Amino acid sequence: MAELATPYVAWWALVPLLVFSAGGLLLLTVASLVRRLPDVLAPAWTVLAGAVVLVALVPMWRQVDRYGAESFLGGAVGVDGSSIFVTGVLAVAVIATALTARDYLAREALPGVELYVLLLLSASGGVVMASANDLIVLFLGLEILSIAVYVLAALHLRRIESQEAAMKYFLLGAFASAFLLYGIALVYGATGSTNLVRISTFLTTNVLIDDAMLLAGLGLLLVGLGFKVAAVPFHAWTPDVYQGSPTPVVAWMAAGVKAAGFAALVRVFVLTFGTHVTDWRPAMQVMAGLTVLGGAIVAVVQTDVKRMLAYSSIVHAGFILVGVQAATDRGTSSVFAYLAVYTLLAVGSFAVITVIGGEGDANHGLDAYRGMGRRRPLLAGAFTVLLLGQAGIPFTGGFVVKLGVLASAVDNGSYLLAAVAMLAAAVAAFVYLRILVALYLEDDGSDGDGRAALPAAPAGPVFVSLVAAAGVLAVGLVPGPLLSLARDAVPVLVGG
Amino acid sequence: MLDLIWLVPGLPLAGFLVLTVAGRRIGEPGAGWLATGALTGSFLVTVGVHLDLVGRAVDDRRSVTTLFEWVPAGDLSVDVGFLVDPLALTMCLFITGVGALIHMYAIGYMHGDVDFGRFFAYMNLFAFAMLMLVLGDSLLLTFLGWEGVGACSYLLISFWFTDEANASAGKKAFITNRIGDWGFMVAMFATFFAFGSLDYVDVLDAAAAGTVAQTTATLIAVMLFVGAVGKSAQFPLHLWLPDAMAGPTPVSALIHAATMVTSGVYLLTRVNPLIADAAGWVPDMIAWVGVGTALFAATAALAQTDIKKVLAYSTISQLGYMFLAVGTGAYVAAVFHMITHAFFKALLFLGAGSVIHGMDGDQDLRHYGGLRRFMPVTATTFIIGWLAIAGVPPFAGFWSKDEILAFAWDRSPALWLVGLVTAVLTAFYMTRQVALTFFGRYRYPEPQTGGEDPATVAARADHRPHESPLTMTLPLVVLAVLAIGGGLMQLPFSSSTKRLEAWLEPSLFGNEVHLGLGAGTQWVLAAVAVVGGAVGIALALVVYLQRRISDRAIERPLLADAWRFDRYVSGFMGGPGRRGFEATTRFDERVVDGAVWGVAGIVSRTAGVLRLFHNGMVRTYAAGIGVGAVALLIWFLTRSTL
Amino acid sequence: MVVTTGWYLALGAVLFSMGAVGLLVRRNPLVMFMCIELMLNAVNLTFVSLGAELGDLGGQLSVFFVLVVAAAEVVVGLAVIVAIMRRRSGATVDDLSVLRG
Amino acid sequence: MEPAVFIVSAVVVLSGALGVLLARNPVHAALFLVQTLFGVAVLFVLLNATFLAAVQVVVYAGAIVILFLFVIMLMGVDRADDLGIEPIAGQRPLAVVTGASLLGLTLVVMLVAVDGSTGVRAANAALGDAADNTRRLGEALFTDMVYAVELTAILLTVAVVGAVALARRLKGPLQPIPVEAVAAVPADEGAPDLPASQDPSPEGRSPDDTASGDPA
Amino acid sequence: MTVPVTLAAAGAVSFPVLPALILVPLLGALLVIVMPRRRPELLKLVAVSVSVVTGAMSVWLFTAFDTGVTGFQFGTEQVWIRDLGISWLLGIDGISLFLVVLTGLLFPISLLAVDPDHHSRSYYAWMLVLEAAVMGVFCSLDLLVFFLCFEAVLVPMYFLIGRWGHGDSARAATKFFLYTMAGSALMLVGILALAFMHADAAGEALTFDLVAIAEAQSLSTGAARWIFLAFALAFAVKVPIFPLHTWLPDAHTEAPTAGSVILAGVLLKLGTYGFLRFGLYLFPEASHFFAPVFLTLGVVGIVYGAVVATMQRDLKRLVAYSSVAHLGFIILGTFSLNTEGLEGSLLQMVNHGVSTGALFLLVGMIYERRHTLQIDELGGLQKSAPVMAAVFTLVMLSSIGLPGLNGFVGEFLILLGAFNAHRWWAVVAASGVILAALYLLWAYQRVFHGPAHGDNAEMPDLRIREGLVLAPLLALIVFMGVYPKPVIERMEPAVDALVEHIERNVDGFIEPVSRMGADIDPDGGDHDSHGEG
Repeated sequence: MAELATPYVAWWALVPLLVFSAGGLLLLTVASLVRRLPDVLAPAWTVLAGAVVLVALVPMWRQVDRYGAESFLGGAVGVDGSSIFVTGVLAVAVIATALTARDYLAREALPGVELYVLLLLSASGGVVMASANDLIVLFLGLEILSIAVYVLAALHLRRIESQEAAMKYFLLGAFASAFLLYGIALVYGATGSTNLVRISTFLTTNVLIDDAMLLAGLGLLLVGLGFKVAAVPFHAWTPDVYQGSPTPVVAWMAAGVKAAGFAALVRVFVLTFGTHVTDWRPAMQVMAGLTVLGGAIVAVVQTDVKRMLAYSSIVHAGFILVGVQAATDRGTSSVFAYLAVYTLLAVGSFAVITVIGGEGDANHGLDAYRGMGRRRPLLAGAFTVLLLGQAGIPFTGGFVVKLGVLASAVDNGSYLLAAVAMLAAAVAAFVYLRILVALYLEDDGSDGDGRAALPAAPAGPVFVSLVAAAGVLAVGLVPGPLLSLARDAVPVLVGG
Repeated sequence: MLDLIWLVPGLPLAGFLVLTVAGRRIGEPGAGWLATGALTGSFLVTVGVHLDLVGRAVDDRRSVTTLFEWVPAGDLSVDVGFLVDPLALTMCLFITGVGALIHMYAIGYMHGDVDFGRFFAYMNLFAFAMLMLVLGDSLLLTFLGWEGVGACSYLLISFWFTDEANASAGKKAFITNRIGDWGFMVAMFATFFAFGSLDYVDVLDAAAAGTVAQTTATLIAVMLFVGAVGKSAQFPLHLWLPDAMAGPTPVSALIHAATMVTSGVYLLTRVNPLIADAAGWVPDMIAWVGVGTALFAATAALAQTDIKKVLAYSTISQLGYMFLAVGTGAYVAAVFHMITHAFFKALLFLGAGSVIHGMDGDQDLRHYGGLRRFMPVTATTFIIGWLAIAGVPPFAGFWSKDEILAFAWDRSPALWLVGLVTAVLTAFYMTRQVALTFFGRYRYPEPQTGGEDPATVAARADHRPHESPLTMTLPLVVLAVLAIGGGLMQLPFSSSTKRLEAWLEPSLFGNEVHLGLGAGTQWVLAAVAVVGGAVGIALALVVYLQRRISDRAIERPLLADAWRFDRYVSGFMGGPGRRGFEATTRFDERVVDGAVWGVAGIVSRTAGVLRLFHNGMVRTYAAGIGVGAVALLIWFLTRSTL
Repeated sequence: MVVTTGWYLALGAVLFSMGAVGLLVRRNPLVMFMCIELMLNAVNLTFVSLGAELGDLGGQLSVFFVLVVAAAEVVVGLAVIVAIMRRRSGATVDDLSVLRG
Repeated sequence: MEPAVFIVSAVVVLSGALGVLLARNPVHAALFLVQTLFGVAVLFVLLNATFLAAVQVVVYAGAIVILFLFVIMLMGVDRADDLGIEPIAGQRPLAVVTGASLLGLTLVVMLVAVDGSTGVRAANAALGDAADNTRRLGEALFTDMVYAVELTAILLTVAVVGAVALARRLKGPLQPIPVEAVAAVPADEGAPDLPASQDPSPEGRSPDDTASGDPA
Repeated sequence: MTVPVTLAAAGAVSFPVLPALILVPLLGALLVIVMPRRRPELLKLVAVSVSVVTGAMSVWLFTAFDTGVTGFQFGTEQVWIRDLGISWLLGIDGISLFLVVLTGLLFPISLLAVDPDHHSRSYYAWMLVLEAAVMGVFCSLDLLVFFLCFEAVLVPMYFLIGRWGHGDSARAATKFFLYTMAGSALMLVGILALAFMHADAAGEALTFDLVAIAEAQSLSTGAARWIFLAFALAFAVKVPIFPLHTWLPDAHTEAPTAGSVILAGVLLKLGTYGFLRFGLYLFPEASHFFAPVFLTLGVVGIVYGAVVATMQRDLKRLVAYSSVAHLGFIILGTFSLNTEGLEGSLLQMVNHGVSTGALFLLVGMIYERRHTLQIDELGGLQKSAPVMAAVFTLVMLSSIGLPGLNGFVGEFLILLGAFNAHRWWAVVAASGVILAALYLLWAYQRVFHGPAHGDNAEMPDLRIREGLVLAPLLALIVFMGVYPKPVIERMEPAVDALVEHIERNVDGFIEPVSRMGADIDPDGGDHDSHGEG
């Protein structure tokens, strides 16, 4: 019986994945063995894991910078600038979420370390997606990520809304994955492989007489991935799930899941099926247009801030799609830059919402924000910066990245889409203004000094929101570094 | 001496500045004397310059003094500079002279007014603007003065602002003038377009050289005429002048009789080469508008009961004569009548002011009567003014009016006839005024038409009319003298006696028409005019002293209402005009702004529809995914090679 | 007559569509979930038959993982359903629509 | 004899699927599901995927469906649900149309397209006969596919942790079930308007509502 | 890439004055934010002194400006986003100089004039941020930096209107923000398209350098026209041009006094300046092609604004609509595309800033005293406040365009230029001067004339401090009316250069100028079109 030839493994490239997954499992075991675990340990541990990953990314980045991208494990994994960049984004999101979550769990009296465990594990799933070179692997990563997030959504066991959100997310997610899988199957049938490298080489070397199966597969893939990034018309779950889920988890959904999803989208469509860009670009353009408009318009009539930001996250997804459909290096790098900044915006905003939500995580109406500018100047200031950033006001990171995607769209001549996106942005601005109005302009100094009615402001979320706001401003004022990082993060496919 | 010309407008300006800064502190009567002094000073300077100019050769009598560059933009370069020539100087002379007298008069008239200082500040500012108007060396500078005098007249008419009527009158004057100014501006644009300059020297010389096309010249001339019509209160822009009587009487005398209203005539005289180059119908139009206005205003004057209103309409009428003169090319006659008119009309206004002053502000002719016993000086001087305007030889008015009529006959007998009728009417209504005011019974204590409560009647009973102080009577006397002897400057007998004509010649580029009538015809015309005047006077005496004929026969309400023209116009303004404005405003609120909210509404309505999809039902969302999947499949299959 | 791969693929397509329809029409979360299982099976069938045609093992390998994923999904999905049913037993998915707008 | 087997098992599969769709009682639905799964397993055998056939029976029919049944029993949701009513207007027609067009499109791909696949042959590993199918699978899984296999480990861990986390019972009070849940009428928040006049959102409850969520 | 920035002798100082113009207010704002809580009275001191320093620098620019030089002076460059070729490229010429000076003057004045009634810290901070942003707009020669500042202006203005305004200020602020943002949405796309097309055509790296792009003129006519429209929409909303003006009255009415002053004095100029600097310079052909449209809209705005202003019941709304009319003049002059018209527009921008600024200050003072601006609640104020009435009269006359005051020179030049280019438009527009007199005099009569009742009777007159605040504006009103030469001669080279640029790049177009002995053909429409001259 012959010795099995185990494939080559570039362990240095697996560090993030290992840190996240092992970190999660370790935390789980420790928590289940040691009783009365100090509740600071779990978040600290999670933050530590995120930090370790960030540190580990530096040498990886250098490596890739010097020797180029690498693929291994039988061509199942490929590390390149993009996977490292996205991993970094995920790590940041993990840290922020953990920081926000600690005080949240304490306030909501939700014991247990599962949140952190699942957070770390889903992060590992995201890492897998970002570095997947094989559709099956990509699908596995996506499922790891999603299944963990389904549970996270349900984790506020005291709120029926939380479970409802989980249920919706889960049913629809499974539905969408079925389409995704069917798509994978068709692509497999059309190309004879699920490996991205082989697929693209196959497509570049052969011209299909009959590409119906391939294109149908593409369409179904687009359904599955479009669902993950909440693109219209696959977006409907987003508002409900965001509104129902525990707020720190929402931060992770908005930041982490989107990042991973778009990384996958770019890997599959821009890289692997770049040969068929003329086929899928129009579809994606329509999707992008519908997404920005749909998100912005429906957001206008919302009165629940958490829901508003859910719709705004849809708008942002649309903007990122604008960058994806360009299918150029400029477009891709703009996508990654956007993901980075949007992560800051999301974790910051939802940290603020975590605070304002109050005990029971239910107090998200606009009037919960009335007069916040006077009662909570610091937090309100941070929130203002974040909202202006989401609106894409100059000198915030939001503007810089919007500029990036628009530039890429204009560069490949899709002026109409760019115009639509800008108009949608103008519509969406109304939503953010509405919140600002509540913060500052509707201050009927009714509640005396107001501190009475005020939920306590825990350190974690405040810290996160402040740092995020600072980051957004920093990127807005000095965008150079981020943009050059994103430029080097353009993904490449290399065979193993 | 010539280079001191800047002092002429400079002194009043200085006076204005001093008075605005320190008017209240100087107080009464210092402020008045200061203002009068300023104007007297510039009068003396003018005289000096005049002598200087007289000393020069005829072709050397036009000179430009530039102070600084005002508006240098692109090809346009306008300086602040003074064009000194006979015409300008003539204007300056009577503006400063009469002006000084009226200032002095005002010291007495405005006695005790809280805003004494402000009044004289305005008066000086007006004098400054008026002098800029006549001395300016370019159309633009003239326009500066032009608008300046308009603004001052606005300020002075609404001087007693607490009374709404005065305020409205001032506003009306300014806006009506603005309509004329619009013409002036368009004329300037056309001038600049055609000549590349606005300086009189360039423009007029070029025009006199005939380099300008007729259409252009016509446009410019017509537009300038529009401006002149506005400023000189010719039909149909005359509406503001009767209301303008709301201002203090010295203002009426200075601005609305002697100087400002004549600036239209000045302007047309100034640009005579352009009129000469313009199409032939332009002078005719000017003449007919003039004579028409003259007749129209004269008829209106017949039935006015306000002593100042009578004079106002008579002013409009006399200005009509001047336009008639300009239209017939008799620029000299126009200027001549302008000057004499300045003398006797100022005299009449000041006299009227003196009467009003003596009657505690009552301006109704019907309340007067037999006043000559109480205010002899006023009465005497007023009578002189009356004779002058009525065209009785040898008073100043006779000569100027007669000359104009002669030119009118020369152009067309029709013009002459209308002018003659106007002359008769003039004689009539002036006589009426004099008779009602100074002769007949002293009616003041009697109850007046439209019975009023006895108390007020009794209150009037012990009122004693009184003569005005010296500061007021002295100007009257001086003006009376001028009204008598003013004719000497231009006597028709021989070219040597036509001093004014000879003097103005350099400013007229030989565009002055020369009368083609024999001496005989002239004598006949003069005789007819005198007879006409006599008839008018006689009729009036019959009606108002001997009461043989009821004045009802003449004083028709229609005339008192000036043919209801004003009523119609304001009716239109207050009715359709205002409604139109309001409609526009509603349009702005409903349609223009409504569209904006409409967009917002559309967005939110769309949102209302779209949100129906977000109904919280998983299966709806799943359906969305399914539909999306189908759509994508369709698209991709259409792209495939099937 | 010979059974070509097309037959299998067609069968898979039918099964997939039926699953999709089922998810849209049934209101019991468990049954909806079963419909998803139907769709996954359709996918599996497709994978295997395509693999068979290609003479390639990849199809079967993929199915292997799909099975695992299906199992994991079932575990979590049922856990979520249990968590909800505990508080609102017998609720259909349509009853779970607090979050909307 | 292949066609016969195919047709029979196809009928089994489809009828089972139909049963899942139409069975009013979830227990019956589960059993119909089992039927379908068996049918698929048979087809696997036809396609020489013997190992998968076995796994299909063991894992699917054996484990998964049993899990379903457990839950049904546990929750006592075995009461028949009424297929007569459809709360969402137009959902069924929409479902049918969607399903039909989905079917049509996929069939177009599967049949009208040149029969079957276009890909390269035996890209991953040659497909042996039924005999060594299992060995080949094992080899492939633990060489080329080892990464994916490891990932399944994580995946299953996640599933377990999630199940445990959701199964835990909390001390302290739960939050009340919002009223909207009971009477599920789509409450329409007021028409959109400028911030000047806000309408209170359903989430903006007065503190005493949420107070019940306080930990003791 | 380097710009042809001629460092004029005076301008060639080592001190980077233009960046300072932007940074000083910004740092001032930071300083205000971090100032200790205990000494609130220091806030105003700091804010005012910072703005005064900025104003002093701008005035120094005015004096140091080299009249003889066309092109940009005091240029500096600082790369910002290398990937997109965006850099902080600052420089001013005769066109931007005066707007910079105007900004520098108006901010200290409006800071001195009014104190916020609450939250003074953030008030001053926002004002200074606003000043920085505006300075950025007027100084930047990089399209994207310009757009950045152009948009950034919205935020501080939004808060100024919303937080310190009266009445339904939140609504007005939101309307202002969204309206202008929606307007400029397409401009960003236009800028990007322009830059990319230029880069492709010129085969250079991507750049947003205004001068480089404008001088290259590498776009196809059609593309240029479309992009011009994208720009024009943004500017038209900002100006505002009829019918995009309805945000203005609301914003003005609800805004605090200082807000109104800045809004009218500076912010509206962003649009007109944009047309001059970007519209005409980047797209000469398109500007010439669309000129009739904008001339018509300008004329409509003149008449329409005046008519609507006449009927307003609120003094501030009235002034706001008068702005619509005045800016119509500016548009008219801009698109007459000749030296007189352009210089007139520039002059009018400054004049409108000064006059309307002063007008709003006065209105604000009336509001402070009477707490109403409803015209029919006011009346006879001249009795109780003669000095204020006198000042108001002066400002009003300047706004009416009385010769000898600043308003006239600009208006006259505009109409002169417009007449040379498009005769009949000018003739109609000239009627605007009648209407201007109508609405302003009528308003004045109703507010200041007539008998005074109630509170109107004992309204306090102008205080010394207020007088001092107004004094510089009044001085400017008179000075620029009597001696505008120093201003005009500084803008002349830049304007001439612009006109030549247009002549160079629009074939068949010759600057419509007056010509000796030219004939006004009776039927003649606009004789400019392909300047048969």
